[in-house]
Amino acid sequence: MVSRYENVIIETVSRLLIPAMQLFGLYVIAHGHGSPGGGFQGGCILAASFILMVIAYDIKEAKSRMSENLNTILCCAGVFIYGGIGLLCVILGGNFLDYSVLHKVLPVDPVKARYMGIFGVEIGVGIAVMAVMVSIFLNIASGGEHEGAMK
Amino acid sequence: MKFIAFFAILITGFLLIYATVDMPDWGDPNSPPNSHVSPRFIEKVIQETATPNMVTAVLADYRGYDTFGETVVIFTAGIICLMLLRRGSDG
Amino acid sequence: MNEQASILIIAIPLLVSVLNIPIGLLKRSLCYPLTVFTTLSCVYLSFVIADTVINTGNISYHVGGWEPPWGIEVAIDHLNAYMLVIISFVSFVVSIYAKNSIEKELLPDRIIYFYTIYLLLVTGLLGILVTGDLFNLFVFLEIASLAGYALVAIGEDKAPLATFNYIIMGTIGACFYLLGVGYLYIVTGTLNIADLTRLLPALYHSKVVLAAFAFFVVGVAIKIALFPLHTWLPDAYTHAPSTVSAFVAATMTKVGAYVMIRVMFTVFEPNFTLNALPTTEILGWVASAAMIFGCIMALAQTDLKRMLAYILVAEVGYIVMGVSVGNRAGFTGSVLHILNDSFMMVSLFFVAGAIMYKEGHRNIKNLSNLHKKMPVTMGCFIIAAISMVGVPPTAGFFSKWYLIHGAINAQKWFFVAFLLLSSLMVAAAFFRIIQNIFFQPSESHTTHEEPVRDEVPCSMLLPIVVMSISLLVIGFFSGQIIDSLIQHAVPKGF
Amino acid sequence: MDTMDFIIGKYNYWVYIVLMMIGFYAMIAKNNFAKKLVGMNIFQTAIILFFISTSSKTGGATIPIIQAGMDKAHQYINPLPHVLMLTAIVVMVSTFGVALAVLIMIYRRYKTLEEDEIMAILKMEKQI
Repeated sequence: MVSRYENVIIETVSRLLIPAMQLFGLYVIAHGHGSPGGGFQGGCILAASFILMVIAYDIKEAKSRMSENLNTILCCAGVFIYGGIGLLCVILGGNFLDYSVLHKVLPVDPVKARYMGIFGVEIGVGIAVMAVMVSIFLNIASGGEHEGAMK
Repeated sequence: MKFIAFFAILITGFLLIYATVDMPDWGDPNSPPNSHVSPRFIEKVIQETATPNMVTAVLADYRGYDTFGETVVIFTAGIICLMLLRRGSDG
Repeated sequence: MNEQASILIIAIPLLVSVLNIPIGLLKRSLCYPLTVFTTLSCVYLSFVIADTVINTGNISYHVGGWEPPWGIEVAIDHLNAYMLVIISFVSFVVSIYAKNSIEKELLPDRIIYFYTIYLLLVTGLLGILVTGDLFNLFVFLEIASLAGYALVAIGEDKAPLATFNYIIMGTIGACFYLLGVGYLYIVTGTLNIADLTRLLPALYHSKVVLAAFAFFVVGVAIKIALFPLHTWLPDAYTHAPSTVSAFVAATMTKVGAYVMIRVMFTVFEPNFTLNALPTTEILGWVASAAMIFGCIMALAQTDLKRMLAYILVAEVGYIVMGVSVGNRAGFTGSVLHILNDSFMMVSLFFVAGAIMYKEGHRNIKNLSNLHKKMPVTMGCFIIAAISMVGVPPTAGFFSKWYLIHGAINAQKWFFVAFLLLSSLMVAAAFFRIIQNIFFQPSESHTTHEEPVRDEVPCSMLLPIVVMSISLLVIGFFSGQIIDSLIQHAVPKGF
Repeated sequence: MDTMDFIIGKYNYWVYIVLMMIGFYAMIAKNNFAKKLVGMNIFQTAIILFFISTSSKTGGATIPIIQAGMDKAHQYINPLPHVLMLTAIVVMVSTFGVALAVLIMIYRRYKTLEEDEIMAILKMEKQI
């Protein structure tokens, strides 16, 4: 169980760190094309910022920022973005996950459409990984008690 | 139990070492993994996907179906943790 | 549409399972019809695929538009198409059955997640079947395994403990499989099954390939619970919810057997598997041991589901036996037995679930007079039981006939003897139950009253009836099934 | 001298074999369920090491990100095993998460994670 410790240093440092971590997580997702990074890595960093919040404050505080249902919906949304892009490719007349057909809806040529497609699925992966990591952590750390019953 | 475990490990370890004899050396640039499928990923990645990071390109495009499966795996794990650990309102 | 069917059969259940959660959070009662319609659409798509394969030949679908050794290929031939029809049909029937059974056995909070994970399990199994890439197969194997662990874990009191053993054994199996993939990758540089078939014959002398073969077979043997590695199965399948037991028993081991056939006869050549290695001897004897051991243990059980689980161990022995004798009749019997066994297992576990639903227990000794209370269910049970024994008009007879024929053709007289002996023991196990139901006087207090007719709800009764009638139908049409699908799936060189 | 070359040339394999056997032993023989899980993690990590080590190339190959003016296959290490192992890592994390959840369920029920203690509890319950 995670319980609350009043500690000015930890709270201040994490208050400063969390936005920076989240910004870095977004950068890692968005810049996965040109440098080491991508959806999984960025999603894990984003999740780490939430976990830091839980450790520095407590689960209640973290939950007030992101409720459990929202988190579950985000898990689904991430996978759905990935699968939706795949199905969109099928609807546009290509094979499953063949991003080059996306040039029919995006103002770019087929090769660049692949670039955009990769970016789209990385966002989906990032959302899914972040939400799932947070969800697994919260469930295991709190023993799965219902919302409001956590300490 | 300990004895069976030790025996199983001996067999597996022996099999692994036996197989290692025919494996390519560490870092051999001409080994099959480095010469059969992967060169295309390196040489054509820019012209085919406009993405300089080959790992991202292979992950999300050439083998995007794998990554799709992988996202589903982690989604499954998240849902499973939710289902198994949530105590019912009566528990 | 037709050419996209092979990917839609994965994408549709998957996306619906994802949508299931938001929909379920809004209105819980929508989950069940959604699941049934999804599995029904899978049945439709699997028939479309089977039709395409029979009429126009093998399907090769390039996911992402990349040609095979670089991209991932979805490759479907007769064997895949046949398995797809089985798995999607079973999943459809089980999803109808699920409603009342799980509402009785599960906490209400878990029902939404149950349907989600059930669909993910279906997706994983179908994904294993359609893929033409060894690593992709591993990914879908893990989806199916994770979903299977979770569904077993929500069962009875002892289920989590059984699940933990299942997880440890299953992970060892999956890791051995992954190691096999890695070994093939390091000597060939490719992961595509068709490409491996082309490249491997030049490398059969390599020790790496031998080790890879060993790891594949051992890893898959853990997944299908072949005899000395079966220890996780009886516990896990006994304590799972009845719906889950029915589905998992009917499909997981069969899909594992499919992977084994794929690896032994498509990735490697039959010539290598059977002639260069002592596969026939080792696997054949292991399978014989599995048949005898499974039946002996089944005779010793008093818990109906546990007995069925041990019979499943024996049935896995039959399938592996047919594969290992290495001739046309044996292989045909094996593949036909995959179909028969999954249908028989579903009906028997359905009946066990129905008894659980009405009686609240499943002890074999306290089943007396059940034929008066649940006549239809018991009739279906008898059909499934005689099919399991292998009595002529039912489906079980034909696959056993082919298996014995294969063993005779291979001149393995011991295997023939073991096949017959284990059939006798299965018969003994089932007649013990039938005797308890029909002829044992009830020793409870209500001896004088006639028991009232009290069948399970329609949504449970219908699947039971459908499955047992289909056992007779399969028996009737097994010649046609062999002609149109199985005989094309027999590898070249048999 | 040949033996020395053989051992040094394939040292990556020796490392992963040793790691894998440690993990495998812990998975089968340890009495504590949490230790079994740790063994499982070591086992899977060993396989990941094996895959990653197949991607290396000697002779100045660099990380798999295209840099200006370099477009030959021998100038970059092989990206495919990295991709496969990203997938395998996620699979491993998922399995670990599920196994932990099951462990928590077991702990709630029996208040211990030692296999022999749980067996003793089960035996006692059977007698009652």
